[in-house]
Amino acid sequence: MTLIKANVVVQLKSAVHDPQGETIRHALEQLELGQVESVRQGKFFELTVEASSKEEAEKIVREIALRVLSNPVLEVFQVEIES
Amino acid sequence: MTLIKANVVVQLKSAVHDPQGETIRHALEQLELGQVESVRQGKFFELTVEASSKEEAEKIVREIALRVLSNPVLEVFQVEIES
Amino acid sequence: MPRFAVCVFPGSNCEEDVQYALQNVLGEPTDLVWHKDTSLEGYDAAILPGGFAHGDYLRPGAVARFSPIMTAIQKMADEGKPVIGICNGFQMLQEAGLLPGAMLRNQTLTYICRYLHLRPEQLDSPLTSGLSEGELLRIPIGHADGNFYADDETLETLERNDRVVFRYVNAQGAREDTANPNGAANAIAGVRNERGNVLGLMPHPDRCYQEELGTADGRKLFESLIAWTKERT
Amino acid sequence: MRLEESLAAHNLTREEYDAIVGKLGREPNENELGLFSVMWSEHCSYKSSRVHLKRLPTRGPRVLQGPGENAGVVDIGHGLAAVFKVESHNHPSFIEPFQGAATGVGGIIRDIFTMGARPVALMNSLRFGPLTVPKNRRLLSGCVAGIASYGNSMGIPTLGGEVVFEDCYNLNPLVNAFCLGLASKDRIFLAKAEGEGNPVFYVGAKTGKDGIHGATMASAEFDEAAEEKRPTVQVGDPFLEKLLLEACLELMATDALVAIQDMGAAGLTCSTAEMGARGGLGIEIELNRVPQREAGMTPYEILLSESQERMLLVAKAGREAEVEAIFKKWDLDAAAIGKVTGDGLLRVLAAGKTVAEVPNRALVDEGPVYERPMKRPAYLDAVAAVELPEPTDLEETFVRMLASHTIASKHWIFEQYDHMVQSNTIVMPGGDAGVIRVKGTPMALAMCLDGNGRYTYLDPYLGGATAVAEACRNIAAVGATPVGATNCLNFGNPEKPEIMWQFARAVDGIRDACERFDVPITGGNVSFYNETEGKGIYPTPVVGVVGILEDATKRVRHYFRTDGDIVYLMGNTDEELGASEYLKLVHGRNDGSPPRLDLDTEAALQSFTREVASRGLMHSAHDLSDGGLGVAIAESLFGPLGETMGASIALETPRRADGVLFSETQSRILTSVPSASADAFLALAEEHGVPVKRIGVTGGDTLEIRVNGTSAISKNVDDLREVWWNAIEKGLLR
Ligand SMILES: Nc1ncnc2c1ncn2[C@@H]1O[C@H](COP(=O)(O)OP(=O)(O)O)[C@@H](O)[C@H]1O
Ligand SMILES: [Mg+2]
Repeated sequence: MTLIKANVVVQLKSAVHDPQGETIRHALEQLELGQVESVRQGKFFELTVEASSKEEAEKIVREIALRVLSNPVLEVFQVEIES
Repeated sequence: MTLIKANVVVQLKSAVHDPQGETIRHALEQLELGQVESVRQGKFFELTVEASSKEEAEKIVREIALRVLSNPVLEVFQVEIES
Repeated sequence: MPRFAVCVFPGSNCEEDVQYALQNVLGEPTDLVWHKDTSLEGYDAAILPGGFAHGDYLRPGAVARFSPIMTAIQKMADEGKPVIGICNGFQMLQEAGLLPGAMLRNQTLTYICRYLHLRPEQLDSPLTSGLSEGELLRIPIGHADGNFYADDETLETLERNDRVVFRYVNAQGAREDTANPNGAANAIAGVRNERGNVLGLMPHPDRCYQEELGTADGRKLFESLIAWTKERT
Repeated sequence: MRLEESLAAHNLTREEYDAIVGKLGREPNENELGLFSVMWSEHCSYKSSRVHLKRLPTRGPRVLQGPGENAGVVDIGHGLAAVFKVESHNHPSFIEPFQGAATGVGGIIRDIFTMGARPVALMNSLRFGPLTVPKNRRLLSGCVAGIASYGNSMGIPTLGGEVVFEDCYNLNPLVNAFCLGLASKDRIFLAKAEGEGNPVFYVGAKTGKDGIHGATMASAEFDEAAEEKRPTVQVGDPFLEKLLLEACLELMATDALVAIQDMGAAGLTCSTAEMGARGGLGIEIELNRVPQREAGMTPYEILLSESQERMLLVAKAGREAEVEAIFKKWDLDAAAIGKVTGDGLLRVLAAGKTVAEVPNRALVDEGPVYERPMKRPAYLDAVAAVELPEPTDLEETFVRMLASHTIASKHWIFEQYDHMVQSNTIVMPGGDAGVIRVKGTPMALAMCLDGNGRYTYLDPYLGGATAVAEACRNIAAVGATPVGATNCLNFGNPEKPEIMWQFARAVDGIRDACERFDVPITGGNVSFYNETEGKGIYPTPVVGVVGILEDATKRVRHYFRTDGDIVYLMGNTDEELGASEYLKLVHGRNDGSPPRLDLDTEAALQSFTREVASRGLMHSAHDLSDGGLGVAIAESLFGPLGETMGASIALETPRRADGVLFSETQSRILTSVPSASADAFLALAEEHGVPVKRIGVTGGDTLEIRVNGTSAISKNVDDLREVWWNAIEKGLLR
């Protein structure tokens, strides 16, 4: 068993309006740091799991992302296992 | 000028306490979905900016990440420009 | 005599307000039940109260839905007994899949604690059976994530099947953007399940059950719940 | 490191170091130097303020616990006690507004439940530079969101506070947080170790490298090197604190607990040393047993960490299992880290080896005490009375006053705070004082926070006294009797004689007013060094007063409620525009003399108001403060649920119209009285020797104000409310 790091990005589905992203975009407009077309905010999780292989780690992390870290009504997620 | 997508991940500095991540880890422990050593929670932003090159886009996004999306007192960030 | 259960999760903070309204003000036996308990045997209705279960870390209600008590809640729902979620309790019922939709951050991005106007849309629900046609409620909200979201198809089903129980309206009882405090889709403040016995609402009847607290409109909702439960036990 | 460098890093002077050597009879090691550095810091030892604070009245028949413990305790009858205190979190909030303000709230809440009380109310006093500066907009939004996140999550209603905008707070915002709890009168817990051999437990969050040197940071002026002090920012965990609160209260309901103390500034060091010193005992702890968040922390770091949400407690020997079981129920660890000893020493072991050994008393009671030099500041000589031009358009000026951020509605702020949870709030924020009923009794508690930096800057004595008078007046306006006070004294660098003079004078003002109104000070906090790059704040004493209403149903609200009521002004009006909000806003200056204060006049007004309230003779009462009569009239038109009511007012003055409208003469309250009660009201006024003047009637949907028979203001009430209601939001959106 080794410790394996994984990153999970959880984002709102594209059809879902994102009040936080929208507010940030609006704020950026005022600041004139550059022309920003859109901002979408999501969540990022860095997990360290114990597993015997990258494959096993990915399986565990996917399950966690699906059941706990994201809400399927609103969100989609991506998993990346660090090498 | 073209539209360029960029991702920004903002995370707490490693020495900074992350109660949210800790609480999630604790909850996962109870669920027994796998052996999770640690969870750190961060933020994820997907930006679409108008720029003439990837380099310019990166410059704009870095500035935004530094000045708006993160708080340098507590957080660090990473920028990735999509190709 | 019916018995009411108010489930307490770590981080809940409105359980005593609900208990006080039901028991001290309206005289109905009401117990606090710890989230690690596995049974709600002997209870005729259950309420999931407001607060910040597990700090609302991750998402409101996301961790609470895994608590052992939620299995018992599911069972009560299946048996057709009233299960009411107030605020954080509503969010838990959504996370558990007992009620549709999910909550986004309020449009303002801030927590909002304020009295507003609420229009009951259905008078045959556990919380509204005692209200009269056309009656508006003055009731407070207190939440940061009450921006009801469901996809278009779900929204349509909810509307078509009379499952929207409460809506945010203005003082005249009309829908208006400025009367919608959090940006909720279709100004939805409360919904029920298909069977009608599981109901969630963001506003807090447990904060306005006596005139001196602002209004006593919340008391009407609890009285409805009591009558509804008595009729069915 | 050379000694000088080490001392500089520890903010200790050479003399202080020599005193330490004297007490130990040897040179301190690095850990011990760290212990002394935090315990002898200004923040923990009150070394500059102590000699002055001694002058405050702290005793009274109701006082169960005065200053010196985690919070003050006042007997409120019915077998209950109110436990309350106010504390500053200014520096951390400037560095990181959200977390700084949040952890400030977390800290004051711990101070309250440490004493065995369930927290039932919060308030906060905030000061920022003007919102025209973007940084200040971020500070305001961040601090408010932080306060909200912590208090809301804990399920404690935030009942009120104050927010003031002034240039002097530009680089030095003030964030003072107040908490009040209720306890059974005979179940108050103290931080006093007892019983040799009793186990010492550590409960709550794990220790990390957070905020090391936070206490010394709050004891030094800011400079550009503040950047380097940044890792001291901490992230609050209100969820953990909520668990800690419930677990501690559950433990307190047993009799297994001997003493308990939260770990605030200076963390483990301060809590152990204070518990030991108060009991005249020693405490021995083993650092290896302290739950740690990161590997490889040094003893120095563990001792000085200011990680939040931690408590230290002493239990009865033999009852360990009970303690552990209760914390386990709440998913918390309780670690036995040491024991009470008889030798009076704080002995710190790491893996069995002694790494520090210092008498508790030396750390806690024998710190330096300074009588710092004082000097009356020269700027006070320049105070001039000047001819002010009268505004050409009084109505426009009036509307501008309502839009001043200091005067405008604070709903954008207090609506972010849960102010209804616990379902006891019977006067919501927006009134003169917040009021909660006490379930199980007929009574209610009123509370408010007040302070005026401008007054204090121009006359520190008067500023201190006026803060107390205004706070007590706010309590009287809801019908309650003040029973206790707390204060947070926000000042500049005490090593400057002018600052020290301001401080001493303000304390004298507070003392005299408290004595006159019979309100003991049961605790508080001093925040010095509110200076950045040599620029300091106005001296800003903030006073919190708690009052009792024996009959909760008699509470009075501040807004007009019924058509056709008579509007009376209680108290005389002089033309006192010095230091006023009007002077600043309209004429851009802060000078002149603040309004006079006669303590006897004030006391008579307050007892008259209370009696009118208890007889149910008035429909509303609103105290006059910032912006004077004009603003008080306007605020009386706006109810908390959006209801409005007009009024028709006629004022007379031999002098200027702006004077009568905006003078900030003290000791005045505006009231509306049903005409059937008018005779009884006037008779009572006579009896109390309080001058009252009929100035108008309520009703309609406009505000009409005539001055000397000429119409000065004629405005639709909803339009006025719109201006007043939205000003802060507009300021933030700019
Ligand atoms: N920081 C704050 N938090 C909560 N409530 C606040 C805050 N600041 C102001 N308020 C509320 O807004 C109202 C107006 O404040 P203020 O003008 O300072 O009152 P007063 O002049 O009567 O002392 C009060 O009810 C006060 O409690
Ligand atoms: Mg005011």
